[in-house]
Amino acid sequence: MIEVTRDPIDPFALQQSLANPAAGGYCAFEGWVRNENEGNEVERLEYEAYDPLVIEEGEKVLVEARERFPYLSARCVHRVGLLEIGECAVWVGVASKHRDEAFKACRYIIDEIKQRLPIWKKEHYANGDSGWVNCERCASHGSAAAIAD
Amino acid sequence: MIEVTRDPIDPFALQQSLANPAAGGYCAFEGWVRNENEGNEVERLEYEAYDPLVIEEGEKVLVEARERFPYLSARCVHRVGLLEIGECAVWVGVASKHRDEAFKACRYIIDEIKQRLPIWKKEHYANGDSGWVNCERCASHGSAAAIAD
Amino acid sequence: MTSGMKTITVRYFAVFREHAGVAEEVRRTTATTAHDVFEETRDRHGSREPNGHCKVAINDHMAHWETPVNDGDTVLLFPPVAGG
Amino acid sequence: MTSGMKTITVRYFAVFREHAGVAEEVRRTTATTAHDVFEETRDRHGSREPNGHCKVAINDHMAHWETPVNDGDTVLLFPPVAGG
Repeated sequence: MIEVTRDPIDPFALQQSLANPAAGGYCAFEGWVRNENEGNEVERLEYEAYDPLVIEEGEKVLVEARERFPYLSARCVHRVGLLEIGECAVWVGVASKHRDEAFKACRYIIDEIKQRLPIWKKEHYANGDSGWVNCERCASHGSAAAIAD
Repeated sequence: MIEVTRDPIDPFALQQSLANPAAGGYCAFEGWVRNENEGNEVERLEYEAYDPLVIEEGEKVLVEARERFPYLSARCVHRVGLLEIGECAVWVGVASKHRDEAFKACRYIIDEIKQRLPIWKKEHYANGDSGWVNCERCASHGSAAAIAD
Repeated sequence: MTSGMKTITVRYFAVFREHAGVAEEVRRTTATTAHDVFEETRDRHGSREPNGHCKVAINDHMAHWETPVNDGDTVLLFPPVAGG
Repeated sequence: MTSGMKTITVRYFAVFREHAGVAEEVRRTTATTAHDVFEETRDRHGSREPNGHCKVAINDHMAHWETPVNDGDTVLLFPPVAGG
């Protein structure tokens, strides 16, 4: 299951929803808003998503991950709106019988999400500028933002 | 930091202790007690550790992981005593600037912990038998337990 | 002749929307593919790049730049994504 | 001759302790290496295997099977580990 939310992500509740008596391994990834990118001091991030296609494409990603690395349960939540430093922007959790599938499926999911889902990130810098990440040549906007983690 | 505890592990509190404004990626692994191993129905697990060497060797593992995959902060807790199905036996959390180091350091830490730290696991089966995992030829004990995840 | 003339809706996202100043617009067009729409709206989305790093969807499904555009379609123009 | 005769403490863990029936014991021995101690205590720890999958520590530091054993040492015999 993949979701888009405007509210803070609660990793603890999400993790509990993956509980499974047959699961021996659990891997989670969280993307946190960090205070620096490509040499620019970041004050906050703004995420925008096109929800219908985040869901459609995200569900494909979860299915692909299960085909490659059979897991028992997996879930992903991406937050949108304005986020402060330290906040969780994306959460991925995978429970599986053994740890190898949990690690690999979790990694696959976050990698694909970052490449494929219609989600955009605008960095707001300490100097007052802002810039859409990965879009330095997309349109004539101010700042030299580059590929973030 | 690595710890051994007899109390339930609290992933949420542990995760919060790794918060860092420079961290953009966080990866966690948990080993959960699962209800089956090598075809045997497991009712609970019993972990034993030799704490002084778990700490000494565990700290080495954390240092090695940081040398290989520079992270910002990492922590590991292993529980000992009797654990029920679904409980968390081991928790590893890593925060790093980018996600690659978080995933790889987390995986390195759990892999090494499982291979090197003086921790033993006894499975208690539904049929009343019990067996030390990985020790089927160590001594003349009852059950055919084998390598777990 | 109205052959090939169609009415489509174009939606702009993120930096494209900011540059266009609108989130969506209805256009009369002779575009035959999504790529044609991207080129035709270059002054709107403002991309200085070819469409390589951008993505396109038609009627809420991911599409390719060669996907045909039909009368009544909604074409979604996505700048390079940066989730996570 | 008491040459080479030393007093050591041997500690057994997990399945080794269960088999030995004691967690530790003081032994008089002529063992020169940790390996010698493992062999000499085979009836105690009960391992049917060579020491390959087992580990040994001396005085609370991980050791090798070839590590020398000195008078007064505490030798910790660890069956195959299974953390996590």
